[in-house]
Amino acid sequence: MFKKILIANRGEIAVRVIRACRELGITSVAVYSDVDRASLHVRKADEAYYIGPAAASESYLNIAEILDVARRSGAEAIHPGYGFLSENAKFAQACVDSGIKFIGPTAAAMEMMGSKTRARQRMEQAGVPFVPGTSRALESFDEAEQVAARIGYPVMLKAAAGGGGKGMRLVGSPDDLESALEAARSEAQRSFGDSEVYLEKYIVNPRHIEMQILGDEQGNCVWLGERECSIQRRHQKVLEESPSPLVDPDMRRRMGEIAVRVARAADYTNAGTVEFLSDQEKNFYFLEMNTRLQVEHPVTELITGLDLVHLQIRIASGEKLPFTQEQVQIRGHAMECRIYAEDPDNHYFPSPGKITLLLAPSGPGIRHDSGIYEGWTVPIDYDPLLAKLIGYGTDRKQTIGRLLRALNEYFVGGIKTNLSLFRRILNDPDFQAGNLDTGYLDRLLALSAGTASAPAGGSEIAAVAAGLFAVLEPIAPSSHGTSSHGGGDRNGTSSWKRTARAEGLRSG
Amino acid sequence: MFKKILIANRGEIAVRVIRACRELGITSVAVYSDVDRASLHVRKADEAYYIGPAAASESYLNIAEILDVARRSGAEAIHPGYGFLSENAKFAQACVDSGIKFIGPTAAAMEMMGSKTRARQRMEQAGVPFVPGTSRALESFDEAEQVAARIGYPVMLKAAAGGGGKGMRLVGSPDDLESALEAARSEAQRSFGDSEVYLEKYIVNPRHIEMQILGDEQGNCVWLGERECSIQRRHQKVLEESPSPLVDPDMRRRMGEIAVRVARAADYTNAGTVEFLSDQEKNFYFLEMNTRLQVEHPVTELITGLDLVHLQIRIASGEKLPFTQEQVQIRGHAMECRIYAEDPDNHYFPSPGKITLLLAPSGPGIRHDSGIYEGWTVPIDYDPLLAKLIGYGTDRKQTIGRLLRALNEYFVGGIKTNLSLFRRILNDPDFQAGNLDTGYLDRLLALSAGTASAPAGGSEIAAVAAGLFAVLEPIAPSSHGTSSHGGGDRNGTSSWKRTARAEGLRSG
Amino acid sequence: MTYEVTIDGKSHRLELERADGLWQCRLDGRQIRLDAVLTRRDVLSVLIDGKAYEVKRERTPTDMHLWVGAERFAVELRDPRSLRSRKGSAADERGAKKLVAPMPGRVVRVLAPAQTEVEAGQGVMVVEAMKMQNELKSPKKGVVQKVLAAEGAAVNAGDVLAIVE
Amino acid sequence: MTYEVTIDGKSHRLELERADGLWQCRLDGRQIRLDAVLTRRDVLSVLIDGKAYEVKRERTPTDMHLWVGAERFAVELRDPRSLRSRKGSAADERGAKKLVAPMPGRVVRVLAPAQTEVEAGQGVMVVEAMKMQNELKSPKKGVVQKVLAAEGAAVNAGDVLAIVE
Repeated sequence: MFKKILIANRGEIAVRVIRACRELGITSVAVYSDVDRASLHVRKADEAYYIGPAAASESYLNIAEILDVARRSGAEAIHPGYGFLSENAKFAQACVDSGIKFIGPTAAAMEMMGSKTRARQRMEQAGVPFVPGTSRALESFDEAEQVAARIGYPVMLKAAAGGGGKGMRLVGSPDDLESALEAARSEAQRSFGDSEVYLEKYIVNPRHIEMQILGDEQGNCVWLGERECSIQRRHQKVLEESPSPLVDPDMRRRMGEIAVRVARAADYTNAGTVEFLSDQEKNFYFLEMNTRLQVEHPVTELITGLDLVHLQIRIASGEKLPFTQEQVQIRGHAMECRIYAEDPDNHYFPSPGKITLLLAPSGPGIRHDSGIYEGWTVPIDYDPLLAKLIGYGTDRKQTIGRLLRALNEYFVGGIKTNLSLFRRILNDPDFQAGNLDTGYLDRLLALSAGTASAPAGGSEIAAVAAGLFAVLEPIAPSSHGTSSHGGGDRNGTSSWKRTARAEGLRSG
Repeated sequence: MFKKILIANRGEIAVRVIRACRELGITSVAVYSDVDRASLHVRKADEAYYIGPAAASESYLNIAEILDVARRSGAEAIHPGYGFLSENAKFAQACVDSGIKFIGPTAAAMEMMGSKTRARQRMEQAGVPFVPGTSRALESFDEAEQVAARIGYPVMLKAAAGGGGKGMRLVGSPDDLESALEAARSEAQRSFGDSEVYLEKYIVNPRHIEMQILGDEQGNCVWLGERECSIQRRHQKVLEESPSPLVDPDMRRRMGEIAVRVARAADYTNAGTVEFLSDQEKNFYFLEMNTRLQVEHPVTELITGLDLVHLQIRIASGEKLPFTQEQVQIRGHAMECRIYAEDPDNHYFPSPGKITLLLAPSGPGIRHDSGIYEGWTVPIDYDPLLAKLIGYGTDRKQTIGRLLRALNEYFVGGIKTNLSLFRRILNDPDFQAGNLDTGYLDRLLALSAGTASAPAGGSEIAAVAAGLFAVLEPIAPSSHGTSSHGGGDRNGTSSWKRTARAEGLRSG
Repeated sequence: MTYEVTIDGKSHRLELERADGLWQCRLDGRQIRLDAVLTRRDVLSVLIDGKAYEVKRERTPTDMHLWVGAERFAVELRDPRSLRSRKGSAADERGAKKLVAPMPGRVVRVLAPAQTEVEAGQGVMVVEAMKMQNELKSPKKGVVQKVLAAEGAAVNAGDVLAIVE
Repeated sequence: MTYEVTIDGKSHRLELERADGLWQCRLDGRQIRLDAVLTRRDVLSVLIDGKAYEVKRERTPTDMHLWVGAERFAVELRDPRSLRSRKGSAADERGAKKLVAPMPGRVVRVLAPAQTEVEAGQGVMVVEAMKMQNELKSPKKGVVQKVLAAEGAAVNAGDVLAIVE
């Protein structure tokens, strides 16, 4: 077993890995940028080293500096967390070249899964199911007609050179195919200078379901149950759960076996996740493999009783998987809420700043993996994920009840968070019934928020409490808004655009 | 299902039950005494009513006042928690008479189990094992010799009228029996005016192991696994775990079946615990039944994935047990540390007062059931249990690692707590090996504490930090000890005596 | 004590008086008797007729909110005896308007330099935080009088970034 | 800045100086370079040569402790430039001695009323908290000069309950 591990990350996941190290008796080494000196992961680590300015490219993505700290501190292994360098094959290889163990798959496995075409070839050979259709351009209308008849309508036409919806046409019946094909081709020609078009089965109300796998370096590989991640906003996961309300034991076993087949085909080691698109009839198709620990790994930990980070470290240190597939016991239901610093009342704009008050939930069935504390200032430079609230219960209903209870206890003051979004989702009858697909959250948000949860007389109590606070705990007039509170002027804020997702923190 | 429940308790267990109510969509009603207005259970409840002065006899034990609040608030049921009125059959009956459901067993079942002699008669009829010996006084030396030969040495002679060790003699071999019997008889005569003496098998290094049961009002009853509670100080439990390191699946099944037999013999409903004394060879004997929820119920919740308070409420509302014995899945390992306001450096004297700083642990495998918050003043009037830190892991070793990690994060400033005691126990090789008995903790505490855990240079860092604090966060000189800090003068504190344990909070 | 309290823009008159360890209130003339204790900084426990409310006070650089359970209220409070008057800020609202940073970030572009004429809703500058860009728009039709934050500057919530008149 | 720091009864001389955003210390003449930030009230994060320490400050009515990890140190700090002198308390120690409540509680019995002669270690009064009774013993042989808390009185940690001279 390793004696010392460097954690090449920040925020809640760095704290998560530091905790695992301490539980295993391993010395943890944190790294931090200019704006993270006071961050929780630095407080909690055994050692901590400065690695550069706020910009991630100069600190958390700075391979040379991180490897230098590993050497100076005597760390034998590096845990990359998620995001940042976690799926960077060059970094994995640089670790090997420096004689430091990278806690994750090999660079070769990462590269293979990172290349869509190579991954598809290899996976098709291994018999992994893809969304039915032509992977090459259609030769003729006849071919289109035959393929569409074989895979069944509705089908989707897509420009081979395309992207962004250009050259795409949804076709509901054979009658519409010919005109749609022509329209798609001419749009593709106009948009990309290339009229080639291919055809795929269109999945109605698809669900995003993924399977956790774990492989050791002796060739053993197991699956640990699925996670339903259909609750997404702008293609970013917001809430995940396991088991999926859709998946039955047979589907779980089939999906697990295919995930293990994917991992074996890539000579995959350590923790990984195989993502599938599923239709409502339980047909599922391979999307991609995430070659790292996922943000949402705790839901799998809660339903299996395993610690994935412990197991990652054990596997990287050369240990065999300590259990077989048959010994994995899935029990109960788990759900994760990703708590972001963003303003639900204002288009979910980011909301960094100082946390003036923090009431954290706890008690039965509640796990809180957090990277924040009261008095800390959330920096403007990184992903807005603050913490994860994870609930466990005997069944899905109890888990929802516990999360709603915990959300009621949870309070973050000074910055905006998306806590209220989870109250809304968890109280929604469709969500409670498990009627999920990747369009669910956009539909929910398109409805007006309603005022169902507002207690009667809340504003009266606020008025009285304002006076009571003034008497019982007066504050300096400069620090609260006795003057016009138009600072957060709604007119002033609009049209935020996500600029870059290099770290991919929110994707999973 | 009930719409409104009154919680006739305070502290962490009141918060625990309030949380369960909220999870089930039930309105919770708290009650509080003069010194508990700012307590956490009042903050967390939906409603709260004053019931009297600080003295428990005038508030938390005040049956008339509590029933009056139940009527005024419209509560349909009362959860008694543990301690206070939880094992008071008169209270259970008074609830029934007032048309309010008591969440627990019937008054009749409580009375039966509360009477040692009636319970023993009934349980012996039902074939429940007791420590071998004579339950009546010995007629003669011949009888003593025969019984001792039958049950095997060592044996213990006990005064029938006795208590407090008077008239007790441990007999290791037949040669010593006659003189010991005479000595015990004459001591019993002198002490109690009654020379009658009986004889029991002496259990060497006994373990305290108990079995959780749950019965509904339709006659279904299940067992939910044991808890080892051998870590005790002054007969009070300090740390509990499940599974017991001693118990194997066969012993668990046998113990579970006997516990269910005990419950059935008493027509027992709702949650209850059957306590056993076990020797190191896995023979176990009935001690008594606790007719309430135990302090240590969370360890059973973690290994079974069930919520005992939800189930208590469901059963009391007339629902059937939602699972059978065969469906109970025991998985992993759980352990609870009882965090008390007491000073480990000073004979574990109570330490009420203001909590100036509170850092609560969280993260993987950690549950924190707490009744405290930063800024709250722990009153002098009640039991010193502040919170429970409960760890779950794949196996016992991982659970110990997680608890040690959590203890490292846990900090309570302003009052003394026994947190350091748990660091010591969990790091102890004998504890780690599972070599437990009810004398374990006294033996550990008799050893000097040692300085193994002190990091090198700690005092230097403290010296530097003292200066840094003075620069970075100066405090008024009046509020810290710049003058002689002899206030907590060690000479001044000694010979504490526990006066009363009417509420019995620490016993279970 | 008497206060003028504005809750989500609506004004109320509040009188508070201690009575036997409790509080006697008049809110817009209506009597409310309640029990309140400050449990920890910024967290008030209020009991009214047995109902329990946990009220949290949230202070940001630009405003104050109170949370009653999960519901949030924008709050302004003034003591009528105080000498401060509202006229100053009211005048401000009519004339020059300030463009205020709604959250900490970094100015990545100034779209309307000083002296530029702008329409209401026209972008004045772009501030970035956490990988998202926020275009701050002019609150009124007019002329940008001053730009107070240069490209590349770090800004805090509540900072005035520009003035439009 | 220069301080005299006493850690668990042992005295040290500490010089602190800011240097390039870090701290340059001399502890009993030995140089230590370190990085320290106050993360939240009473919690300091200290880095020395890459090693990280979380130091917690604990204040009770009677004393101050610092915790380095799980280890606790009794701390006294004085600024030598301060006018306050130790002589007063040193004299106190020699003459009259105070009997101080080690924790909050309630006086249940006074065993040695004023003017009683007491031996060192003899019980003076009994204070109860959380169902346990604590007999407070005289710190010295002498005469009880004053009893400052009557039977039934609630006392706070640090309250002087009696004086023995």
